[in-house]
Amino acid sequence: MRNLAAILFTGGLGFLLLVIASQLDFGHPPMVVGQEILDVAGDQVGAANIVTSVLLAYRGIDTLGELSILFAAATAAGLVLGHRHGDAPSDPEGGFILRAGADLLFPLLLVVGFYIILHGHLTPGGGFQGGVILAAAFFVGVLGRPAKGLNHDVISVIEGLAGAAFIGIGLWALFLEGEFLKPMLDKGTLGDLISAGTLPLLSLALGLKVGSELAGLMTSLSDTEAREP
Amino acid sequence: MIDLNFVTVLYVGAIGLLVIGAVGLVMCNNVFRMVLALVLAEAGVNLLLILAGYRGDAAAPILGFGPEGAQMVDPVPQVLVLTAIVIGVGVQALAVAVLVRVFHAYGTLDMRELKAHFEFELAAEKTTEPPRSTEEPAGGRPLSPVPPRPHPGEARS
Amino acid sequence: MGANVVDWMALLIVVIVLASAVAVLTVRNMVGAVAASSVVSLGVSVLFVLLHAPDVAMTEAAVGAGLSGVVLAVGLRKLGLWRLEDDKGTAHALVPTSQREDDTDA
Amino acid sequence: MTNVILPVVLPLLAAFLLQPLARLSGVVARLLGPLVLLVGLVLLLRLWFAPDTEPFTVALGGFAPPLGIVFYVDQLALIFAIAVPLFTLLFWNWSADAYEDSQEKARQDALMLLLAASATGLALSGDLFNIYVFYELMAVASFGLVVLRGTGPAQIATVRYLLLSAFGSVLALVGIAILYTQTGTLNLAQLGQLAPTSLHGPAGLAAFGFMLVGFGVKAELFPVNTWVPEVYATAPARIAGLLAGLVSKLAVLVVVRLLVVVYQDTAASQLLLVLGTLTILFGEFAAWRSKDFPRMIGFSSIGQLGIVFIGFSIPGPWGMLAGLAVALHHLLIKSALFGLANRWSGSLESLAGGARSAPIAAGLFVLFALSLIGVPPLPGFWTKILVLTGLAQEGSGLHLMALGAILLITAIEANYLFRFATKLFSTSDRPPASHGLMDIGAAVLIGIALVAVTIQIDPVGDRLRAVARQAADREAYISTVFPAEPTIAAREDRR
Repeated sequence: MRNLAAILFTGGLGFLLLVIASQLDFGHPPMVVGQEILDVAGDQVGAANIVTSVLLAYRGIDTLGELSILFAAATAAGLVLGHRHGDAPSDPEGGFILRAGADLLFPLLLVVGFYIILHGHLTPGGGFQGGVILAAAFFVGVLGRPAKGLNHDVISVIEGLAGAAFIGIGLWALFLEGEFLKPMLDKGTLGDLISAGTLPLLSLALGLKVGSELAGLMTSLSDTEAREP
Repeated sequence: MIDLNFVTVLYVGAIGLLVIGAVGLVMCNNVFRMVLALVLAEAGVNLLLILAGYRGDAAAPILGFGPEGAQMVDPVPQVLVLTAIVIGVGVQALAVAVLVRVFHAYGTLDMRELKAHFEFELAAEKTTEPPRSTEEPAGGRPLSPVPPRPHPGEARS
Repeated sequence: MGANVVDWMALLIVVIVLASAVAVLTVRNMVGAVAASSVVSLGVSVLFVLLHAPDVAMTEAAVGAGLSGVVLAVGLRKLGLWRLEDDKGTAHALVPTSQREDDTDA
Repeated sequence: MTNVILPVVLPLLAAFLLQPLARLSGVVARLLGPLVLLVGLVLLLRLWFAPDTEPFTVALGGFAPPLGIVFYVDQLALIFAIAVPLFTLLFWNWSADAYEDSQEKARQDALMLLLAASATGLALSGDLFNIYVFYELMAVASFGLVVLRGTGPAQIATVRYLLLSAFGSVLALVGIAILYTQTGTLNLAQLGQLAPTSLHGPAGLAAFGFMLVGFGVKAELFPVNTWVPEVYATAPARIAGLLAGLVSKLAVLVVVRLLVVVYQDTAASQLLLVLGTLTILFGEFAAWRSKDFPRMIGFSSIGQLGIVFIGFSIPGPWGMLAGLAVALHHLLIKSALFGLANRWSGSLESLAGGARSAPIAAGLFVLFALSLIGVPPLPGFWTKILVLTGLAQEGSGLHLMALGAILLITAIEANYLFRFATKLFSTSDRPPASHGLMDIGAAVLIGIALVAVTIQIDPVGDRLRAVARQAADREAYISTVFPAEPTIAAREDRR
């Protein structure tokens, strides 16, 4: 009975979506806002990567909200998982290959992560992608040596300060220019590393925030006592 | 040669993912699999959003990459999807964290069993005495003080 | 419009993605299901490249296929389901019976 | 005027900094949250009492409206934005010693601040995807707060709530994707401009349906409200109060904005009307059957939100006024009732004789119950009359059916509320525990506010009428965001 209702529901959903699909004109979007942004973004923001322009300038508050969502998820997960009991056994130490690999990968991932963050306004990539790689760099270390773990104090300080820096740049613009998160500083020449005003700074704050958030999330998840089969 | 329409193929893929995700969410009883189904549905809707900004003859929205003066695809849906992906993984991680705790407490991931545990513990919490077994059970499962045995035959789609 | 390489590639990936999506729901082994969901994310990220969305493709590959796979895998490990073998097709075989008894009563 | 961003951003800033700060000084960390909320409250109140009540917009980042995100500040948005810090402060966890761990407390406070920031943003935002982001933030923060007690049932309820909510978000995103494919914009005002040409087909309506179901999860709309009783029975009572009172109203506000600005046609409001009618029937019958106090008022809250939806589905300023009045009334009453539920979390049976041990609480309960049912001098009476007359004026079959449903559930409501009241005042050898000062404080404050509104019903009604007239004016919304020449001329003509 329940399965029948479920089949009816999902069948109806699929049918509805297909009917709507036949009405829509995919492949020829109206491009109302999009075209306008494509036309003016280069001059207004000065970043070669228009996606980054939209992400950090035109829709900056969305990005802030999204950072907050990650933060809320990490905070809630911290509350749920709580503290690890002191006597609980931690995961076994990784083998030699894992440990050596982690040591080798750590600087490499760190460099790649920061490269992607700092070139976010020029090439594909940016704060999120780089931040995920930074988180991976630290998490690989945790995988290699679970007993050592990550210092939660340091992570929470970094995540707090990075988030505060993002808002701080926004408030700075609010008090100087009268608008929250308005792009400031010299736009430079399109395509240079130091260009697009405050965008690289925002990107850096974003990357650090995302990285520390995800690293904290994953370590607190892997810190909880395992239920061994 | 078969006439393949690129956009239609992708559209069918997006709808397919959405519907498969919805099927999983509605019909799976294993909570962990429901989380996986959620991942599928999210991937589907992300694809749908990107398709909303796609046009066939255009390039990626990065200045100075494509030929001069070339048309570019709509950047706005791409930003929306970037946002949606990160939101999705945050929610997913939180879900896994709560699941780990639930599993530690009850030793099961079956939604029906969890629901039965829920009703039973809540009734025990509200009144000092456990509910009488003559009381009509919710969902056809007798509310016995002993938590119900795991149901034989994991119901799958 | 005649079909070219990109079109066939898109078709192939969509088929792979949908097949893995079905696998996510039907594979009995949870590790397999998580792996299949990573395949879905990876396939979708390739589709994003074909749709001229390199930023999104990078994010989907890093977050969807990488990070979310790791989160789910760590979760599985904590749930004690991090096992590859399939037990005789009984439904709750992924949780050993000896454990189930004492834990449900707790 | 651009300071209106501060009530959104400052709580976020404080939330980010709370955990590092708690390591340095527990006292500062404890005071930071309330302080920040207070600053936001003062800023918003100054706007509310400003002599100029014309709506205005704030273009975030200084990008002109269709490109960037705008905040649209009118009286309706201000009412709800003011309610956010007010009620968050009312339900703030003031107890200092309950948590030995300052980090735990900092985490809790951070989640409350995130909830407040997102709710304020939701009230002010004029951009569809921005609304979605704030809605998700509100959802994730509420997951963390619901699971706070850490009991097994709370965790199970959270998992179910989370899965339903996330699926709703996916559906809302499908709706947004369809809208974007049709119009190419996310700005609500521009969507409103383009709606008559590109959104009046079945696809546009389907998009509304998806978004209604998606945002309806928090608004306790009929098919997606199964989480309500489970969560309210297991979450801390103050969190349940916030969810039932404040959070649900902000989700309703999103739907109302969509309805007024983008979907001002009959099909969308009829969909809302039907779902609202189903919602009240489902909620009140379940409330009648429920056996413990939190679940009873949880289900009753579903029923009340059904009336809110019915009110807003009546077109024009009248419907806006009716919906707004019911929503504000419910915001007050339900918050207060959950304040009482903090000590009355047991089954209805175990609360017999509650009037002896907690006479003030019992008296307040009777006051709120009378207003909820709609007994004449109390505000609840006027809100119900507004909805009923609005429905009677519309007069179509569906409207009359909704009218009948409201009359029916009023009887049911009276039945179960009085059944509980008589139980409270009966004698029992084992009366429940009395309320603490903090528990009852919020309820007492709201009770005083309710009596004040009863006495001052005329000025309050006039102000609400002005707010509703402003909020129902779609042309004004569009011309405020896009002050183009012809629309301004049209506005002058209308005056």
